[in-house]
Amino acid sequence: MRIYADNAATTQMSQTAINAMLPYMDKIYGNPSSLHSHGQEAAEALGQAREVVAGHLGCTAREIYFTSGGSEADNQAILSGAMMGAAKGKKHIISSKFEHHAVLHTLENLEKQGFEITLLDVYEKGLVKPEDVAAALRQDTALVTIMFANNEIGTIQPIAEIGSICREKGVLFHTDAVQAAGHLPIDVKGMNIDMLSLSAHKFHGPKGAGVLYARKGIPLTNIIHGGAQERGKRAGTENIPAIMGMAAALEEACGSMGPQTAYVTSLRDQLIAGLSKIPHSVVNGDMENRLPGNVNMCFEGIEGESLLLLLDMKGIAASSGSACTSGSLDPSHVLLAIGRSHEVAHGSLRLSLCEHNTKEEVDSMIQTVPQVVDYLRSISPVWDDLQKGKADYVIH
Amino acid sequence: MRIYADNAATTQMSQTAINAMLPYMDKIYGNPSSLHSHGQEAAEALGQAREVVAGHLGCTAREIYFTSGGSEADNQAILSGAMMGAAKGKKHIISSKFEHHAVLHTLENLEKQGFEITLLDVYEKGLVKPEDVAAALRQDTALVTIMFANNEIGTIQPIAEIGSICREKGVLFHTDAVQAAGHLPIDVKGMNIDMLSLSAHKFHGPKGAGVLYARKGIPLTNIIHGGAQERGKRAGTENIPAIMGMAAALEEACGSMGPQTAYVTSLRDQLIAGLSKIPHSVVNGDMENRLPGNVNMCFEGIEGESLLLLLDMKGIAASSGSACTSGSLDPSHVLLAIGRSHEVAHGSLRLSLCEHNTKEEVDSMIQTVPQVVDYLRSISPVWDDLQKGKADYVIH
Amino acid sequence: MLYTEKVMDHFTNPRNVGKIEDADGVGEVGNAKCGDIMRMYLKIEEGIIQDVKFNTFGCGSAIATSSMATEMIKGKTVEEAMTLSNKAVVEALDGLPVQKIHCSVLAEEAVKAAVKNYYDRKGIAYDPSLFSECADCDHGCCH
Amino acid sequence: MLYTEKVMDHFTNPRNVGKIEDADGVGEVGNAKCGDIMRMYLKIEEGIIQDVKFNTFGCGSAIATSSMATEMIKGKTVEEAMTLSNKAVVEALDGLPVQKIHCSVLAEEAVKAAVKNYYDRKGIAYDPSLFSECADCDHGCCH
Ligand SMILES: Cc1ncc(COP(=O)(O)O)c(C=O)c1O
Ligand SMILES: Cc1ncc(COP(=O)(O)O)c(C=O)c1O
Repeated sequence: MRIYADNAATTQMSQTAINAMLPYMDKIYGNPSSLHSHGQEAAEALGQAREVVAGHLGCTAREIYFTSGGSEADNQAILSGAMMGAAKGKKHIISSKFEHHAVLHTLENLEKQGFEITLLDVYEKGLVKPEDVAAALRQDTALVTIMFANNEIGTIQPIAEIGSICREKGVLFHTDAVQAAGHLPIDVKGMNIDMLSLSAHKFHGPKGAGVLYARKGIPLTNIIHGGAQERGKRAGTENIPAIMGMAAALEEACGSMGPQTAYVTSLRDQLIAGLSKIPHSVVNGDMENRLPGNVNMCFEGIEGESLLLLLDMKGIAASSGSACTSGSLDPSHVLLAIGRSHEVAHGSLRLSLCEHNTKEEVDSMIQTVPQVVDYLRSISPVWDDLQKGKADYVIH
Repeated sequence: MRIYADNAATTQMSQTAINAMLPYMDKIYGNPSSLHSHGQEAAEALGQAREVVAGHLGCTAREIYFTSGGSEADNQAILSGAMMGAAKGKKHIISSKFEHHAVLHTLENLEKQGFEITLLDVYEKGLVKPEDVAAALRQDTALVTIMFANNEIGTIQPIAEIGSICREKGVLFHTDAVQAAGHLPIDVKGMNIDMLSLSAHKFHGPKGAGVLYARKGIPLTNIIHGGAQERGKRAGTENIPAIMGMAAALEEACGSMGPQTAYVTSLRDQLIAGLSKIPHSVVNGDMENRLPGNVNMCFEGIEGESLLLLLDMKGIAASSGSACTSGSLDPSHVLLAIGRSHEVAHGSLRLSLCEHNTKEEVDSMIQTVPQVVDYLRSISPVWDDLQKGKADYVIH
Repeated sequence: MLYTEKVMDHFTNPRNVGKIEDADGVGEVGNAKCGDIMRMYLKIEEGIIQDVKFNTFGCGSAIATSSMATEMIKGKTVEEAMTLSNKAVVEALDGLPVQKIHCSVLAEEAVKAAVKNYYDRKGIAYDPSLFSECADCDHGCCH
Repeated sequence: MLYTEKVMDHFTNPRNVGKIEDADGVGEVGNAKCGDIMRMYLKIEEGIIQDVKFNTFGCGSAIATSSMATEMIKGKTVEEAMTLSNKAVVEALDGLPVQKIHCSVLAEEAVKAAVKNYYDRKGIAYDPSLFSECADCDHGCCH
């Protein structure tokens, strides 16, 4: 049995999405900027995809800009918000400590250019407090950017509350909804979201396609200059096949969201219950406001990369916030942000499920993970010290 | 018969490229940043694609950065060159008048930020003179960016000569090779090219994939911040399927370049010879240094968009430098750059061929185009005046 | 599609295309630099437009708007023709892309230019403000 | 693959894993904050490393380098063990990814720390410069 439990990293494309892409590779392959019928057929398809995406976000097609993915959308949204603010002398941006690097690194870059960044606490549960946003707002706040759901610990943020606070104060609000789109209901109007990013490969769509929603009247700043594609805001021949695949995948995901959420949530809860029996383990992130498929736990005394590799050898594809998986020496900034110590953060495991996972797979993981944790603890000097009482458990 | 003669706009994906993509959609779909075997299989494929592309450009795999297309690669190359220069107080950039908008608009944006831009003449033949580059170089020149081959009139620039001039003076040299890659031999080392852009969909590869080659030691500036993909220089989950398709398409194109060039060139020359019989017509761009598939002509007394639409109704997909096709009011900056008047530039037609086009198609176009030109002239007040001697022909 | 079916119909099968050698009024607007020229010929008897023809150099919508405008004024009185608005032409064509609206303006102006020429030839007095000219037309594409 | 076959072999089937209760020398390097701790146990008779065991908390390459290092010093003299370089460990594993080289440094240091402990216990004089310590290890991950 080969179990894929890393759906937060990327997903398998659905057959629906693949079928939606294929005709645009060698049949309707024209450039939508071309006036001839090959081009106009592609342009028409593009328009339909825009309608579909807009429909599922609760906005109009003209508010949808196609990008190459979530990172590009995040970068452009934040840069645009910053430039709009700067034009009015506003150079303060509010975000949170556990955003994705596409947000945090963009903010760091703006910091070098003289912007001031406030990163809000997410507390032990991994939730931004709306009142913290309200308290952090200043006269010179140009933008608030808070993710819809966290990619590591799956916590869902109070987006509607934050949106209404920002709208009331007239401050732009962007949300990185890369982990939310296709998994949670989104309504940009109802939630007072001004800009939103999503990425197709997180909901069984293709890699290389994303969306930036920007409310009518928000002047985007180009990060790619050139042709007049995407109303002049994103140059480059449109990736029609991927865009068609994305629209189809979003349609499919949103169409079956209710039952799938129920199913995946039940798998998640079984898995968490099973793994929680491992002594000195803890779940990361709030259990109430949590993506249906997200399981994230820390196991004391072991390190995540070796856990991950051994699980892989047993056919389980997982992820970890271990430093070793990131190429850096510090463990996940997300786990540190919710107050895990470095020691404990190194021993984390993320299993992210989707509707393709089965009860049998969950049972198998509940069998296998404790074995591997036990083995690694058996060769761990840290665990040895804890067992012998030479050190104190952090996770009880 | 439906004839696609707009291959400079975009191409039909080859079956080879499609086949190379498919497995990465639902079989090897892991995220190459993931440590488990799904991810590592994808990472391995990515590494192989990088080797293939590097092999066909004459560089090493570590000098290849995958982007979402030609526009992004152009933007990043130019921004990187500008930032490197600015760090040393060099804020002068040399380019040409007939670059693609991905280059020209990026330069305009830099101009607003205090860079000085020199756009070299391309003369009647549409060729940059290497001695003009030499003469324009200054102490504070940060970058020279000259396209490998022009997208409208197909003229091939003296890249190796420009490269050696720049290398000698120690000035960075970038070339937009979007129209050249897969169609002309490229050797970045031999040609002294420091940075190069290409786009897969111009050689029967997928849309949404491009390459930025940057010589070892050139520090790229991110335009997309975030994850550590592409050696930290281009964030975002890699578009593996498209990258695999691109590598396969480049391999295929380069593997059959010799015979295909001969074949497509012969079609092109027949088509030009046939259409040149139309009175008061002229070929745009040099006939010697010309992309194998490029036919670009002006016909006096008519306007390009109507020509294009009528050809489309007769099954011929073509392109025009007419203002009306660009959404702007001025006709093609390329045709103006080679000295065509506005009047004449409005009446241009580009037919861009590839190896799928046939002799029969060429014959059919030689039949059809003159009929449509004749018809439009018959209802044109401009042609009426020319015929009656009330105005002078510009094209003799 | 870029254009509506009506536009494509008038573009591919333009009505009233041609010239009238003994026209009573001829008007020409636009310029080749901008890529659009319309020339309109009117045959007028007793204040009624008996015949109308056009020649157009320009894009698909330039040809289509010329064709539609001629249809809309044929058989009408000169005064009625003078009330033809570009908006009416656009509506009759079921719409035009935004960047093509200027073509409909040209069509309206071509009709007016031909009427003006008719008035001038016949020595009929008129209010010159009816034929306000675009000041910028010489050095650019003003529509 | 991230790791060579050799690394994966030593990671999944680590040699000499375990403890030696009556060890003659025990060394521990790294710290949990950084995500790597290696503890090495030596059983030494007449200057020869008769047995060696390790416990490691860390990533795949930390476990593999520990395993390889124990194999490379087992049966050797203490002096030979002291010449074990991280480079030799990396080579024996057919290479490590750049960001993992620090693990091999840890393995080298773990061996040295165990030997130092042996010297200290036995009262054997040594040149302290052989055991230079990383000054930064307290407040960060210095390898
Ligand atoms: C010369 C040239 N440069 C850049 C581009 C931009 O490439 P893309 O549309 O793939 O971003 C094109 C094609 O559109 C081109 O022909
Ligand atoms: C929350 C979040 N934001 C942004 C991204 C970036 O998306 P992409 O890799 O598609 O550019 C990701 C995924 O990698 C994510 O999980």
